[in-house]
Amino acid sequence: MRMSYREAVRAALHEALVADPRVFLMGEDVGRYGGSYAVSKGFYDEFGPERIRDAPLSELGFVGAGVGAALGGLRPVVEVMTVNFSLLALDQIVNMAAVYRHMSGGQFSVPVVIRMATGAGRQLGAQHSHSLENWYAHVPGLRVVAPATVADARGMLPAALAEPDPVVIFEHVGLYNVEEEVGDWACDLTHAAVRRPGSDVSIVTYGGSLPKALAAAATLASGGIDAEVLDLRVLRPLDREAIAASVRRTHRVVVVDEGWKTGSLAGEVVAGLAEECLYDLDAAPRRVCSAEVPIPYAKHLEDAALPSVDGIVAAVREVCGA
Amino acid sequence: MRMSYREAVRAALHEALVADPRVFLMGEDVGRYGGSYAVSKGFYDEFGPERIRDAPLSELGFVGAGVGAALGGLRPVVEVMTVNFSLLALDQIVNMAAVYRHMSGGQFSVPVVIRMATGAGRQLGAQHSHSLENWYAHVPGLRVVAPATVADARGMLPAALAEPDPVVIFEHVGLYNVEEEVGDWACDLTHAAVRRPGSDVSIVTYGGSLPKALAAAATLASGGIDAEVLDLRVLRPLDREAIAASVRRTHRVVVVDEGWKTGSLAGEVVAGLAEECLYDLDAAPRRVCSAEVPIPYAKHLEDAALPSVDGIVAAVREVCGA
Amino acid sequence: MTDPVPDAALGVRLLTDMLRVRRMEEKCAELYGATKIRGFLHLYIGEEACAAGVLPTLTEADNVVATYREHGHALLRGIPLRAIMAEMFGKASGCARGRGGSMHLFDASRRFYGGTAIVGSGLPLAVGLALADRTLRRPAVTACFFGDGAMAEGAFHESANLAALWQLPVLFVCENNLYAMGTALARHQSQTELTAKAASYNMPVWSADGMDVLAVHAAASEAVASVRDEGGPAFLELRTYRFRAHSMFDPDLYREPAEVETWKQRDPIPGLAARLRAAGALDDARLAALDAAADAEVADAVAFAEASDWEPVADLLTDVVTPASGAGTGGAR
Amino acid sequence: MTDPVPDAALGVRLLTDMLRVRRMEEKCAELYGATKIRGFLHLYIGEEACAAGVLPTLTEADNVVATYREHGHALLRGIPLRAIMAEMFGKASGCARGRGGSMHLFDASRRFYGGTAIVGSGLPLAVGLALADRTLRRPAVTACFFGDGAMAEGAFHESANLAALWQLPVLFVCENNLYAMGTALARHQSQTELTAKAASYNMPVWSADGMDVLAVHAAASEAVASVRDEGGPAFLELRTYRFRAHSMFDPDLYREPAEVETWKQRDPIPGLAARLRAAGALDDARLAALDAAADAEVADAVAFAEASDWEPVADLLTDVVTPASGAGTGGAR
Ligand SMILES: Cc1ncc(C[n+]2csc(CCOP(=O)(O)OP(=O)(O)O)c2C)c(N)n1
Ligand SMILES: Cc1ncc(C[n+]2csc(CCOP(=O)(O)OP(=O)(O)O)c2C)c(N)n1
Ligand SMILES: [Mg+2]
Ligand SMILES: [Mg+2]
Repeated sequence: MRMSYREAVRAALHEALVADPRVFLMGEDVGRYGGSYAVSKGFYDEFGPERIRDAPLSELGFVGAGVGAALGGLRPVVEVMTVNFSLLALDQIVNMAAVYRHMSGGQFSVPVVIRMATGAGRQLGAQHSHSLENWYAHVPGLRVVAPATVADARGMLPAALAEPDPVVIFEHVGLYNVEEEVGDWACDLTHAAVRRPGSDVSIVTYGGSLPKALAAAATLASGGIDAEVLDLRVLRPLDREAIAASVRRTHRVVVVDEGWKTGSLAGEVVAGLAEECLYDLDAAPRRVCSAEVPIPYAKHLEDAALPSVDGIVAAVREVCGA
Repeated sequence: MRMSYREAVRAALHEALVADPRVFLMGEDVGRYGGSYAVSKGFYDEFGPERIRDAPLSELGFVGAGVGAALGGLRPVVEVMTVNFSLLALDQIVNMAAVYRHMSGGQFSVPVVIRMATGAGRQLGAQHSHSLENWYAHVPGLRVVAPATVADARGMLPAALAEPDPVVIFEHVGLYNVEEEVGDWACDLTHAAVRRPGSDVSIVTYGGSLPKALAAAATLASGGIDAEVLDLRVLRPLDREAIAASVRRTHRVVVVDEGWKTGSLAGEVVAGLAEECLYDLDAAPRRVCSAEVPIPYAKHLEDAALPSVDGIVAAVREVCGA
Repeated sequence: MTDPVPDAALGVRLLTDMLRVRRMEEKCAELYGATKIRGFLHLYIGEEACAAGVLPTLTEADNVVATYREHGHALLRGIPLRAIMAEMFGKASGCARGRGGSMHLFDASRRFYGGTAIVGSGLPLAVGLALADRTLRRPAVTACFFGDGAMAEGAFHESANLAALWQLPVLFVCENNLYAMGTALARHQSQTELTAKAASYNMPVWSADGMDVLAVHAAASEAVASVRDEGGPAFLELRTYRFRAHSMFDPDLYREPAEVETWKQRDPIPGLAARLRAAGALDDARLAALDAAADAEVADAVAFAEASDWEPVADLLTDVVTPASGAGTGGAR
Repeated sequence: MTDPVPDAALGVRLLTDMLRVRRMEEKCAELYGATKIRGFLHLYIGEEACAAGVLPTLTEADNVVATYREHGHALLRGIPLRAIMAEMFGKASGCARGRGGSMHLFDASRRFYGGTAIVGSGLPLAVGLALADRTLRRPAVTACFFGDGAMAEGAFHESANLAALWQLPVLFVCENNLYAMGTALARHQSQTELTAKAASYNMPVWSADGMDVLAVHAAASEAVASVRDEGGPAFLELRTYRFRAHSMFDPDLYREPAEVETWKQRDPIPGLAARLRAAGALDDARLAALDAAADAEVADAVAFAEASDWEPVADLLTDVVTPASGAGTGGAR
């Protein structure tokens, strides 16, 4: 079935709301407005204000309420409109949701799902364009996932709701309109996925950068370089085996990540490879990340700041000595 | 002159307050209480409530007020009691202080200094033991420093106050009572420093892990391994040249970082080396980081979770094939 | 709407201000359709009396902090329309070099501190600006504009407490347009009398009809005087309404068309025009002239923006930090 | 302090509760000196009437959320002193397996949700617990304890608004001990009448003398009844005082010794004992017996904690996540 990423998230939410009365969606403008990315349009009328709960502008408060509601037996899906606003809610995510189980000696699980839009590319400027995935991936106690395909957008939410622990889902703003054929979308939240097998080089990426990586691989193929594209899918815990396995096949790696380079998840991937597969590497790894700058509004500057297909192609050519 | 780390921070603050009427200290309990780490004891009586400004429990509010005061022409030193509470203030640091200059087309500088205690080791448990340095080091627009010696505790604050841009200073809670001889403390906020020259392996570290790294180097020396200890000092922008230069000399590296391993600053250091010095490495790099767990209260568990001298020694032996 | 106009000259000036903002934004909407302006665009149409009534009560030494719905505030604070329009085009001649766009207009020389797009984030900043003025014994007021939605944020609470506790010269201006995006006031605030909320911090409060620029001006004058004279903060609620959707992405499904219509009847521009006519201070010719001038100003700005250059990509990284920073040595400041 | 005691049996019970908490904490202070307890230790001594008065008004189905100054709440909610003491020793038999320590006492079976050490962080959690009860149609109340200092945090504002807006069954209990660490109330709140602040969210408020456990009990009973009957939140201020320093690291230089002494005159324990004596409900023998029982309970707990084992280091990573998580496949829940 062909559907868009937006429809996939929507279908997943809808199914969960129908199937389980403990599931509810809470966030700013998820209800009457229909969701800032139109994901939950119509849900308010269908499920009512208790299941589709519009929250005031109070990120710390309603994310924390989601944590409490999970402790109280519900299955909250908390929508933080974008990762940029999640900075206001980090205390409840990191100091409460993530630590609660361990700190209490294992007495409680916190089955809260926190969804947020992430990424740049829509000319929204310095305060609305963050990719802070690595901040979240750094925190024990959280599971962090980034659906990059329509199938994963469909499958990851139910999988997250089946988790007993907090799951953070990053939906890249550039993906909502992507349409793909979706067959069996059932999935786990543990494994990375090879999206394009290849033998010359591994392009490791996730989220909104996957389409760019695939486009780069296509371009490279016509130039005689057969790139494997590995989609991390799960940013914490990382599927280090899959990353290593790919690089052990290809011996070369480029990591693409929309986060700023320094301190990025791409850095973690490269570091893990240096630790585990140093002697498998036939060339120094390369990272294609965002320039280290607050993302500017003007289109040409924003484009220059973000990872691009050309930039990926150039980096791959470099590691392949081509 | 022999002094403690606490006295050094205190002397630096005192000097700045005396020298520049625009400088003021603001934070929770910096005044009447004397500072939660006793850094500003007596300042309230000496400088009065306007220069030593006790703030309500409002991290977002008073850190943002520090940003505004800097824009308004003051030189605020904002004390966030510990990094753990800074999660409440991140929005003002990341979405305002860090981006303000670039986003405004270069019209404004934001000369705010934000000090915070960081780290574990005092049995304070899961909510009071974070090392989130890499979160901050990830953000363009911030300068991030971690004084690890008494001299740097003395010198980095005036250097930070001389900066036109936001500077975040991480003071490790385990260092306040360290005493050292301090000569010329004048310093820059750009360079890493070799704290112990060595030829067999580089131990790269920062902040509260420096004493552990030096202790490990001493142990290793008696076992015939001559370790160089490089103190990063400045976590953003990283002194990548110094890191590479050290590793080009020693050809082996262990990075010690109290942050959780995945997504750590140590990962960034290793990634940078893999990119720049792959062929200089004679062994796979190793990271000694905190276990991926909320830091527990019980002493034996906390000790097991944090980087230890023994752990560093073992990692170095491993990379040296000893 | 034929209350007498106490000060006809002021009335004409404020009408002119509102018209300039209105014409500018109508053009912005058009330019958005033409993809000349991109990103988020939040129109102020319907709410012009708020900025137009408050800003003339400030001096050049005062500070202004606004939100992402700040075109009107920027223009009436004195930023040339050329610089505003160029900014929205993303051009280097824009008031933030094209890096900010619609949500991030800045002008240091006019003490216009943005243009900030995280709801509530301007509030702590305003407290800090006022703290600097107080400390440096400058008799300035910091006016901080924000919406009804922002009052639910912790940032409002902490900032109101700090300003009242420390008696700082902040004028908190809540543009209560009854909605935070699609969420109506009563669905986001347990206490919908926002002045009651503000008063609980122990600061004086004012409330005015935000569709009547003269009423806004009068209340703002009192509130600003209070801040200037007493030194402490004041809170001013302006009851207003946006005629357009929240942003260009908003299908506006959450408001009854009849409600929007009712408020449009209270459009601050024709309302004041009628009163000025009744007072004999305005006639068709004068109004047409004002309109024409506003249109000309907009046309000029658009031409300027069109003709302006883009910032070179090579400059992408400039001003992430202040030039030549990082070299400072301690002890030798 | 010789007001009549309306219900002598209740009085004796509450006296017993307060004594148990007092004796426990006096021992904690001693054990801290002996380095058996480490980390932060925040004593409740002087404030016992707050927990002792409020907790008996709750049922087993209700939830309790507390702060880092929560030994008393934990004990009076029913967590065995053995488990509390072992937790402070860091032993595996502790109520959080020794991982939490003094600031993080938990007991799922007693619906005691911590023990949280970020000021204000329990408030949103309480809102969520109440939301779950409301949604699942469980008639429970969530009592959330916090300090005067916490009321300056944005978390308070957002939580109060959410609870009042959504009419959730939260009892907000502010233990106003007049200080946030070293900062006196008037130096951290622009409005020192905390009930006025709370009332601005449109919720009913109560205030009681936190040194009089019967007054606390009476006010809490009313407030809990209001939450249970009306469904919406209520706010209860308890005016109290801590006799000791903020934590074991605090030199306590910011309070006048005379002020501390004055409050000590109002110690809730001897105060109530005198009233019970006057009412003929207590005599020396009975009091001695209560004291001895409290001491015995403490001694037993200390012996238990001493004798308990440490959690094996090999278990360090268990329960970071729930066992067997991560395997779930979508579609097959
Ligand atoms: C912290 C934060 N949360 C959410 C948003 C998304 N958002 C932008 S404007 C807005 C509504 C704000 O309403 P209000 O404060 O009343 O201002 P108005 O737009 O009505 O002028 C929302 C939810 C944001 N920009 N920042
Ligand atoms: C968010 C946060 N900021 C600062 C601290 C440090 N701190 C711990 S307790 C405390 C004072 C809290 O005062 P109050 O809420 O009145 O509670 P009390 O300790 O008086 O019971 C402070 C500043 C903290 N734990 N969390
Ligand atoms: Mg609004
Ligand atoms: Mg207190």
